[in-house]
Parts: sequence; C-alpha cells; structure tokens
Amino acid sequence: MNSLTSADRIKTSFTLRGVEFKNRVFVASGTFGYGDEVRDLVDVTRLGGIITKSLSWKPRAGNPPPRIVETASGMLNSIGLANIGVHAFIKDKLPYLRTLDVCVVVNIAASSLEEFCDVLGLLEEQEGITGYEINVSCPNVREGGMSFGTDCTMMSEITSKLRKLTEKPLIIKLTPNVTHISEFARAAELAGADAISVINTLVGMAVDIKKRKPKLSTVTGGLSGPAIKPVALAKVYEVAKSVSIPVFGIGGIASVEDAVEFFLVGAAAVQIGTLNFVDPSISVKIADGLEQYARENKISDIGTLVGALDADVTFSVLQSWL
Amino acid sequence: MNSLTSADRIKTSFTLRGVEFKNRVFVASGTFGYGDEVRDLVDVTRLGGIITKSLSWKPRAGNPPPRIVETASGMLNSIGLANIGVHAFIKDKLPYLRTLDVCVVVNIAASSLEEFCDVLGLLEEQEGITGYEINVSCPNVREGGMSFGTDCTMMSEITSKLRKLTEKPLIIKLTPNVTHISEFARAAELAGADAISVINTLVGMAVDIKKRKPKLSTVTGGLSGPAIKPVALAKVYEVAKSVSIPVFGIGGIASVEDAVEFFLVGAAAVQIGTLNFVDPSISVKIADGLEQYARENKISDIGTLVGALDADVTFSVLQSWL
Amino acid sequence: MSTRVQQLCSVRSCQEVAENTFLLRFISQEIASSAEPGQFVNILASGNGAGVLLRRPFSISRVEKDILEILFHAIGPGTKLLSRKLPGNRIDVIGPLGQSFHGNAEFDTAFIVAGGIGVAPFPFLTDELLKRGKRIETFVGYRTAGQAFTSNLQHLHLATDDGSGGFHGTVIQLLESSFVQDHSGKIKIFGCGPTVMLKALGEFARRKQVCCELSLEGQMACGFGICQGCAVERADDDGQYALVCKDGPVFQSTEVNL
Amino acid sequence: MSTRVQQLCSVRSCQEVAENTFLLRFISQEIASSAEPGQFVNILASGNGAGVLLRRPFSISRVEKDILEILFHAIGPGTKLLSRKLPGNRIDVIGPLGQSFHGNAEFDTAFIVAGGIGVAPFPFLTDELLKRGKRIETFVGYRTAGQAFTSNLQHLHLATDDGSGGFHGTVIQLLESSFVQDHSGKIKIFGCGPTVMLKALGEFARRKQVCCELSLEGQMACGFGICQGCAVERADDDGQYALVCKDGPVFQSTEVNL
Ligand SMILES: Cc1cc2nc3c(=O)[nH]c(=O)nc-3n(C[C@H](O)[C@H](O)[C@H](O)COP(=O)(O)OP(=O)(O)OC[C@H]3O[C@@H](n4cnc5c(N)ncnc54)[C@H](O)[C@@H]3O)c2cc1C
Ligand SMILES: Cc1cc2nc3c(=O)[nH]c(=O)nc-3n(C[C@H](O)[C@H](O)[C@H](O)COP(=O)(O)OP(=O)(O)OC[C@H]3O[C@@H](n4cnc5c(N)ncnc54)[C@H](O)[C@@H]3O)c2cc1C
Ligand SMILES: Cc1cc2nc3c(=O)[nH]c(=O)nc-3n(C[C@H](O)[C@H](O)[C@H](O)COP(=O)(O)O)c2cc1C
Ligand SMILES: Cc1cc2nc3c(=O)[nH]c(=O)nc-3n(C[C@H](O)[C@H](O)[C@H](O)COP(=O)(O)O)c2cc1C
Ligand code: FES
Ligand code: FES
Repeated sequence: MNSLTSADRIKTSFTLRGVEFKNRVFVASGTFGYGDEVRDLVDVTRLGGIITKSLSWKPRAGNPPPRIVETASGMLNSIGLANIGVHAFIKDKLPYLRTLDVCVVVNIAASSLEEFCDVLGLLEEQEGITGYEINVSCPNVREGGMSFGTDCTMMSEITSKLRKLTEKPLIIKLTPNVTHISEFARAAELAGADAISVINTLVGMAVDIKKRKPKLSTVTGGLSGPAIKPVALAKVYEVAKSVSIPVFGIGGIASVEDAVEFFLVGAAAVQIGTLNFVDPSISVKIADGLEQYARENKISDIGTLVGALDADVTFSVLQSWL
Repeated sequence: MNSLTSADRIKTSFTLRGVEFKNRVFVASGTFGYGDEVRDLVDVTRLGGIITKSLSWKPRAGNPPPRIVETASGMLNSIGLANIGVHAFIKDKLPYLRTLDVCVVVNIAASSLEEFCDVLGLLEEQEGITGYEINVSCPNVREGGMSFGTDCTMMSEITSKLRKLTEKPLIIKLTPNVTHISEFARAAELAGADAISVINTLVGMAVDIKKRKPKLSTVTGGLSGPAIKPVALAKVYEVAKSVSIPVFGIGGIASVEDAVEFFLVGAAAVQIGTLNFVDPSISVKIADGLEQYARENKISDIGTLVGALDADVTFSVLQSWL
Repeated sequence: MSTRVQQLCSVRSCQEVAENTFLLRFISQEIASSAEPGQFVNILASGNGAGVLLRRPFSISRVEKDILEILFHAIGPGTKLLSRKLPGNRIDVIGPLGQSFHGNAEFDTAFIVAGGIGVAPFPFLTDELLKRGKRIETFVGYRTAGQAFTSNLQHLHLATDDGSGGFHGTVIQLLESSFVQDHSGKIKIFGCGPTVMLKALGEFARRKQVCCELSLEGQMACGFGICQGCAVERADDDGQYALVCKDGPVFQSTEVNL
Repeated sequence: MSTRVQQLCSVRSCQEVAENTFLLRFISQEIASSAEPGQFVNILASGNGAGVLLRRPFSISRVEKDILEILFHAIGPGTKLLSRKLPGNRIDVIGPLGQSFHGNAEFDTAFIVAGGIGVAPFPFLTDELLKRGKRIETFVGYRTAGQAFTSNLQHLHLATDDGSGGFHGTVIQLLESSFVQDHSGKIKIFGCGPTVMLKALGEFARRKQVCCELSLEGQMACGFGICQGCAVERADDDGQYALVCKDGPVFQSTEVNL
C-alpha cells in the first residue's frame, strides 16, 4: 500500500444504484429530525446523508409520555413514530433540504401496504429526494397489529411493490427482534432492495418500582445506544455474509473506532442514532475522524475496510455453546 | 396491609413442585461454578439456590481464548460450556454440596436428545440434587448444529422426554434470540416443565480493529450484564403473561431494585449472573436487601410482588410503532 | 430564539449550599450573553459517556457577567458526577435552550412559587424582574428547612412539609392563605417544581383568574428538539403534544395538561 | 493458598511515576499479610459500576507493612479511573489471588526479565529473593526511556526499543548478549511482559535449558476461578486449558502454549 501524506485525498464516497454518497456516515432515522432542527449546531453537508424521521401519510402525534428512559449504556424510547406526515414534510422541510448539498434519504413507516405505496408515490413526484429507507418495524393494522418486520412474506411484498414505484435507492431497514435476520435480508434482496439497514431497536422494558408501573407509557419500547452495539455487530455480520447488496450498520456507534468495527464486519456505511442526542455533531466528528484514521493507517479508500474482517468461521457450531 | 416491625419475619420462600426454596434469589448457571469455588467469600446457604455450570456427559475443555470481552455495561463470553462433565461433578463436587444447607439445581447442556437424557438419568440416581435447569441454547449435532433453543419442536421433545425421567423440578432455560419467546415458553409448559428461565445471553460480537479480528475466538458470543436488562425484562414480561408456571428472571440484575423490577413484571424468582464476577457476594446482598426492602415497604411476603405491575396492555399496537 | 451553542466550559466552583443541594458555576461568554430566565442548559455529566449516557438538563439559575449558575439536587448518577466537579474541570454544555418566562407582560407584581429544587430558575428571573421594576413575592416550599437555599430571592415566604421552618404545610396552602384577591388583576404567577405542585398551582391560577407561567420537566433524550421524547399534552388540541425542550420548558398554565 | 478477601481499602497515594505510569498505594492488613510475589489483586475501578463493569487485575508490586502497591499504565477507562484516585478514596479489592513465583527452588541467581509494565511484580519478588540471599540480575525493556520506573530492582540492565536509554533493542536481545552460559545450572528466569516477549523468553529458556517462570495476562471476567474466561492452553495436555487467574498467573514456561 502506498504511503499517504496529509495532502493526499482519501476516498470516502460510495455509490448505491448510481447515486454517489459523499461518505459512509449517515444520521439514523428518528435521531436527527428532518435535518433542519439543529442546523445551527451541525454542518450536515459534511455527512454521507441524512435519513429523516419515519414519515407516514397523515401526521402522527405519537405515544403518550413518558417516552424516554435511560438504561445502562442505552435508552428506551416509545416515541410512537410521531411525525409531521408526508405532506407537511414536502411543504415545510423539503424546500430547505433542497438548498443543502446533502443526500436526503426519506424513511417511510406505514400501517398498511397501501400507505407505504401512497407515501413513496407522493415523494416520487418531488425534487430533492435521494432515496428511501423503509421502516418495517411497524404494525400492520390489517393483520391485527402484527409487525411487518417479523413476517418475511409481508416484508417481501412491501419491498417488491415499492421497487416497482421507484428507480431511486431503496433501503429496507430490518428489526433485530427475529430469530434469523438473514432470512429477511435475503428476501428483501430478492424482492429488489438496493441495501439493507441493520438494526432498528431491540424490544426492551423498564419498571418504576415505586409506582409499580412501566417507565414507558407503552409498557415496552425500543432499546438503542452503546448497550446494543455487540448485538448490532453480530446482526450486521450475519446479514453481510448472506446478501450481496450493501448493508448500513446501525447500533450504538459512538466513535470512529465503533464505525470501523461495523465496516470490518461488512457494513458499507454506518448510521449514527442515539449518540446524536448526546453530541449533535458526533456524526460529523466521526466522518472527519474516519478520514484521519484512514490517513494514519495508510488506507486510501474507506471502502477497503468493508468486510475486511479476518474471521475463522469454522467456529459456527462451537459458537452456540455459549 | 399490616405494619411490620424489624422483628417480624418476612416470607421469602417459595415452592416449586413441592420443593421449598429458602428465598427467590439464585446464582445463574455458568457464573458461580459448581458452588464451591468461592466458599471463602460467599455464604451460599443464604441463597434460594445454586444453579451449577452447565454439565454435559463428557467434560468439555471449552473454546480457545480469548473467551471474554467487556462491552458497554456488559460482557461477551464464548466459554464454550467448558465443564468438568457429569461424572466428575458427582464425584468431586456433589459430596461437598450435600454438606451445605442449600438447594442445588443442576444445569444440563447436551448436543443430542440422548445426551440430555443420559446426564439427567445419571443425576437422578444421586442424592442431594434439588432439581434441573435445562440449557437448550446449545447445538444439536444431529441437526447440523442447529440450536435446540431456536427450534420449538426439538425443545418440546427434550422437555417431555426429561419430564418422564424425573419427579424433581424441571426448569427450561430459554434463549432470547428468537422472534416470539412466549411460543417456546408455552410449548415447554405444555411438555411438562415446572418453570421457565428467561433469559440466556443475546448473540453479540466485538472486533479488534487493530488486528481486524473478532475479539472472541468464536467470532460471536453471548452478551450479558446490565446492558441487556431492558431486553430481559421485556422477555420475562412476555413469558410470564403467556404461561401459568413460575418464571425465573435473569439478565443484568445488579441490585435489589433490579430484582424488584423482575418480580413486578412476573418473575417468581431471579438469578444473578454476570454481577457475581464483579462482586461475588452480590446475590447474598440482594437476598438480604430484599428482606430489608420488604420490611421498609410493609410487604410481608416477597411473593406479593410477583406480577404486581400496574400496566396498561391496551398499548400493544402502539408499542410496535417504536 | 437566542443562539444556542455547544461548548466545553470551565467549572468555576461547585459547592454544597444546602442539604444535598449543589451550586455549580461555570464560564461561558456565549451562553451568558444570550440566556434568558427560564431557559436551561443541557450538560454532559461524564466526559467520556461512561456511567451516564444522556445529557442532564438544568435551569439556568443565575447569570453574572460570563458566569452561569445551576442549582441542583444530587439524586442520581448524573447529578452525583456533576456534584464532584472541581474548579478548572471542563463540562460539555449546550445552551441556552427552550423558551423563557415572559417578564414583560402587563403586571405589577410577580408571585414566584417554587417547590423544592424548582427554586432553581428564580434567582435569574428575580434579577430580570427587578430591572423591570416589578414587585416580587416569593413562595418557596421544602420538605424540610435544611433544604432551603433562597439567596437572591425577594420577599420570601417559606413553607415546609414538616414544619421545621416557616409555614407548616405545602407552598400552595401558604399561597392560598396569603393571596390578596384585589391584587389579582395586576398579578402574574411564575411556578416551578414537582408536577403535582404545578398542577395544583395551575388550578389555583385558573380559580383566581390570574395569568400563570409554569416551568415543566420532562424525560429528555436530546434537549434540543430532535428526539420527540419530552412530549407534554396540549390542553387545546386533543391528543396533540408540545415539546418541553423546544416549546417549553415554560408554558402558560392553560396551554398544557399536566 | 493464601487467604483471599474482599475489602473496601483506603487509598494512601496515587502518583504518576513515569510516562503514563501510576503507582497506587492502598491499605489492607489482610491482603498485605498473606500476599506472595507474583500474586495479583482484582480492583473495582468505579465504585458504582458506572463506566467499567468488570474488575481490573493488577500484580502486587510491593508490600510494605499493611500497604500494597500496584504499578500500572493508564490505557483504558478502568486504569484511567484508578489513576485519578485520591488519598482517602476507597476501592473495592479482592486479593491476594493466583499462584506466586517460586523463589525457594534450587538456584543462586535470579534473572528477572520484564517488558514494559511487566516490571510490576518484580519489586515484591526482589524483596523476597534478597531475603533468601539470592543474587539478582534484572533486565527491563521499554519502548522509550521515559517509561522506565525501576525503583527497588537489583543490578539493572536497561533496553529501549528506540535507543533512548540503555541497550538499543529488545530486552530479549539484551538478555541474549549478556547471558553467561556457565551460570546456567544455578540460574532461574522470572519473566513478565507482553505475550510476544514471554513467548521469546520461554523459547530462550528452553534453548539454554534454564528453569523459567512466566507471569501471564489473560482476559478475565472474575479473577477468582468461576467464569472460565482466562483460559490458556496447556502444553502437555492437548486441547486442555489452564486458568490464568487460578492456576496462574505464574506458570512454568514449559507448562503453557503462548
Ligand atoms: C428543563 C429541565 C430543567 C431542570 N432543571 C433542574 C434544576 O435546575 N435543578 C435540578 O436539580 N434538576 C433540574 N431538572 C431535573 C434534572 O434534570 C434531573 O434531576 C437530572 O437529570 C437527574 O439526573 P441523575 O442522573 O442524577 O438522576 P437519574 O438517575 O436520571 O434520576 C434519578 C431519579 O430522578 C428521576 N428523574 C430524573 N430526571 C427527572 C426529571 N426530569 N423529572 C423528574 N424526575 C426525574 C428519575 O426517574 C429517578 O427516579 C431539570 C429537568 C428539566 C427537564
Ligand atoms: C494477572 C494480571 C495482572 C496484571 N497486572 C498488571 C499490572 O501490574 N500493571 C498493569 O498496568 N496492568 C496489569 N495487567 C493488565 C491490566 O489488568 C489491564 O491493563 C487493565 O485491565 C486495563 O483496563 P482498562 O479499563 O484501563 O483498559 P481496557 O479498555 O480494558 O483495555 C485497554 C486496552 O488494553 C487491552 N487489554 C486490556 N486488558 C488486557 C490484558 N489483561 N492483557 C492485554 N491487553 C489488555 C485491551 O484489549 C485494550 O486494547 C494485569 C493483567 C492480569 C490479567
Ligand atoms: C428516539 C428514537 C427514535 C427513533 N425513531 C425511528 C424512526 O422513526 N424510524 C426508524 O426507522 N428508526 C427509528 N429509530 C431507530 C434508530 O434509527 C436506530 O436504528 C436505533 O436507534 C439503533 O441505533 P443507535 O443505537 O445508534 O441509536 C429511533 C431511535 C431512537 C432512539
Ligand atoms: C461467563 C458466562 C458463562 C455462562 N455459562 C452458562 C452456562 O453454562 N449455562 C447456562 O445455561 N447459562 C450460562 N450463562 C448465562 C447466564 O446464566 C445468564 O443467563 C446470562 O448471563 C444473563 O444473566 P446476567 O446478565 O445476569 O449475566 C453464562 C453467562 C456468562 C456470562
Ligand atoms: S428532549 Fe428531545 S425533543 Fe425534547
Ligand atoms: S478470570 Fe474467571 S476463571 Fe479466571
């Protein structure tokens, strides 16, 4: 490998379905609003892209408070996909986002197949959207509230329906709360997804022992943050081995080193979630820090880290003997 | 509720299949050896019971090092069920355990249905064993290494076979790495289990970015400790709602308050795992602390805490809208 | 909106000023110059994220030149870490955040009503109101007298739950007993404290038909409007929520359902 | 086996004695009275488990009356927390743990060989060997001279990787060059340091047919024999493992595969 000086340019960009993203660091859905709330604190144009809060057809007020609990190295949330709805997004947020030199991936959540199609269909008519991330961790009201994300058939159906509606990058975001996440990843790939995002939050719970009540109004919620990083790495590793499309690695990323761990296990890009709340500029710091890391380690393209783990997989049987 | 003075006795005991356990605090399998290693530091007779390291028919040397990684508020292990084997246990450990006034639950792990039966069968012939906990988070070598614990049919079959072999308490310990843990719990109940232990470790991973290698020799390992407590509480809650047999709550318990959280969501008893490594006497401290807690809160029987959560379950649909 | 910044700020001092109550002073030219009474700062208690993950919000208790004060109870891991800060230590602060009290409106007398550590924002508000020539009556309730820290407050009326100081009872009872009806047209109430107290105070203000602003708390993950964690139900708009960190923490008592 | 205890011990002092190298002294009558050279203590760096979960193992570096010393590099969260301890702070310690060096056996001269912070157990061993009237030659290698902390060592031979002090090269190269063959019958080597160095040292001892004891490290969860985390492969017994915390940390170089 050739030695790099501080003047040499590191290749940070990567391409998905013909779209070039500046770099491999994104902000995760629901943890950065619609990209405009903290414009005074963070220069989002230095990111690979912004992933919006999940949007549904109509605005959603969200769940009753309390919606947030801190746990050991993590947090639980039950925001309830509170969002302004796709129409307000188009009217109030998109015009500003269009003025920025940054990729905007719109995350969509819906309670029926039709709603998914309607939201994406409407967004297709707009300028300034780079691609879509589909949040399947939401209940299908038609099927008695069963989550789309834990039913492989439903998830495939959404993917192929949406695939027909767009030529833009289509990313399926999977829930980790299943036995074999790679089955879902393979099905999504087969149904036409361009990439897989892994992971959404783990189902978790916390109890106020004084009140003898759950600390979240919704009893259970989604666990995120550094606590889940080991689980996320294992899921990304499993998914990356089983599909040939790129994987977005998500879960507890708090530093350049964490991001490198995700690249090595096979993530083509990473998304920063909970840590945005702790430090709104963390994603930009990680994007910058990765260039620095590449320079120090004489890596000319961050992409060479992707899947570069030296792992002996013959231990697959032993491994279950935990 | 009548007011308790410090002289009043709190009822701490509970009964499982006719066996009375002194209290509701146990040490979890694999985190307290065979109960004799730390006899100088801990008075195990003050516990509800000891759960032994998982025993197999033959001794197992375990996985190559490194076997341990610390993570944010947790740890990964890939010990590989290193154990001395059931014969050495009977010869070298059981005689000492019999001299103690403490319940001994033997945890069994095996790589075939026959091995499960052989180990339990041999133990049935011994004196001094209170009951069995069955670790189904191990690979079935006959089925290409597929874990017993993620296949409901195999798990049921083990349970009913073992049920025929013993009249002692039979506890099935479930893995959390499945989509619907309550299906497994119900199947185990149906197959004759007396109790369910929830949870074993979550599959996780960590990477040494300098060496570009997994930090564990087995690539992935089991995540435990305070980081997983929210997940464990959600799983215990799910299981306790779906079966009518008692549930042992396990996962990241580090304090009296943590134990109370588990009782409230439905655990009839708790097991302390990882925290034994941090403080070998933590389980005794929690057992003692629970009595103190009961006294302060005018609770005459710890059992009244079990399932006493005041939760509005109408949020089951909203809940998935994380 | 005042310009919020994220800064590493140098701690000037940190002292226990009453039972388990700490006054921490730190330096920030930027935050000090734009902060208004009722706004808050969001502080990372542990530099490296070890121990506590999320920031902790605190009302700005007072501003003197480039020094900001916060007043807090050490109740959990975050506040305990903060209580151990030494002069010269650096803390990561975002602020000023949220909406301030409205001290400008049509009233002559401000009734400040605080429960416990809810007294925190009022030294700052008092400075501001005095500048504007308002009369101030301050009602403060504590569980016990040892917790009282009331410096820079005006015309103090003290209540304690256990009767160890001042009026024996809640601060709302004290307020009821000392409230002179005919002032009401020109009075405005400013309240901060536990939710039960604020609920009672809002109810009191409604009864007396006095304008009342409340500073609320809420479970916050971010503190700057992106996580949607700190929701509080709006009174007007059924099933809609306001954000404590962005739309608050100061609300008209009639705006929200507590 | 010496009697291990779990205790809250009072810190006597904690000082940076060389580049990023700290000497922490704490009081424990019980541990001090039963500890032997080569044994270790397992310390909870953060009282409330916040920040680091597991204990951190450290060789006992020296014992003076009821005071124990540990010498460590501040490399991660645990050691950084420890490096900030102040006199009077209390730390939760379990010890003494593990097997000690065997200073009693048939030899006249001890060759102590340490790499970096691997020097930690040797002041204690030196005291012991001197009591037994042994001759000692001490070989210590550092990356750079600023890291050297060699108090209470005998007949010091220094090596640095960068040549900034003593011999320019590794401590094993230094040992090779100064080893006098005809001593060999009465020599015993005691080694501690990075695994690569210990591997080379074991190999050296085998070639020279000198008895050699190595103090190993290992990833520990418990430190007292229950987690099975700290496995090291036994040389004799194919596929079997010894536990560093219980069977070690001191092993005959021929006993284990590094
Ligand atoms: C806008 C705002 C301004 C605030 N201003 C002040 C202030 O000036 N002085 C002050 O002492 N505190 C203030 N608080 C509360 C303060 O943020 C919490 O006390 C602090 O976050 C507790 O952190 P901890 O880690 O010490 O305790 P934690 O472990 O987080 O909490 C300890 C206990 O307090 C409860 N708790 C935590 N946060 C809150 C909260 N926000 N409301 C009610 N209960 C809570 C927890 O449920 C738990 O029982 C404010 C909160 C908000 C939202
Ligand atoms: C029996 C024994 C005796 C020891 N004696 C000493 C001593 O006297 N002085 C001293 O400075 N250190 C000693 N160590 C090592 C010491 O325990 C570690 O440096 C410490 O645990 C690091 O904790 P941390 O939280 O600061 O860093 P961590 O974040 O835990 O680790 C920081 C870096 O060091 C690596 N590391 C951590 N622990 C070890 C280890 N055991 N071996 C090799 N690399 C490791 C990690 O992989 C990581 O890269 C000893 C270890 C053992 C097992
Ligand atoms: C407060 C909060 C809100 C979230 N909202 C969404 C959402 O609307 N859509 C979605 O797909 N994921 C959502 N997530 C999940 C995150 O995008 C991410 O997948 C998860 O938090 C794990 O990453 P982290 O550990 O870095 O936070 C949310 C997470 C948090 C903490
Ligand atoms: C080092 C280690 C070894 C373990 N070995 C076993 C085992 O042999 N059998 C078993 O059923 N569970 C085993 N477990 C799982 C624990 O019993 C427990 O279910 C899990 O660690 C979660 O609890 P905790 O968070 O309190 O540790 C082990 C856990 C650890 C950390
Ligand atoms: S705390 Fe995040 S939106 Fe208010
Ligand atoms: S560290 Fe636990 S057995 Fe050695």
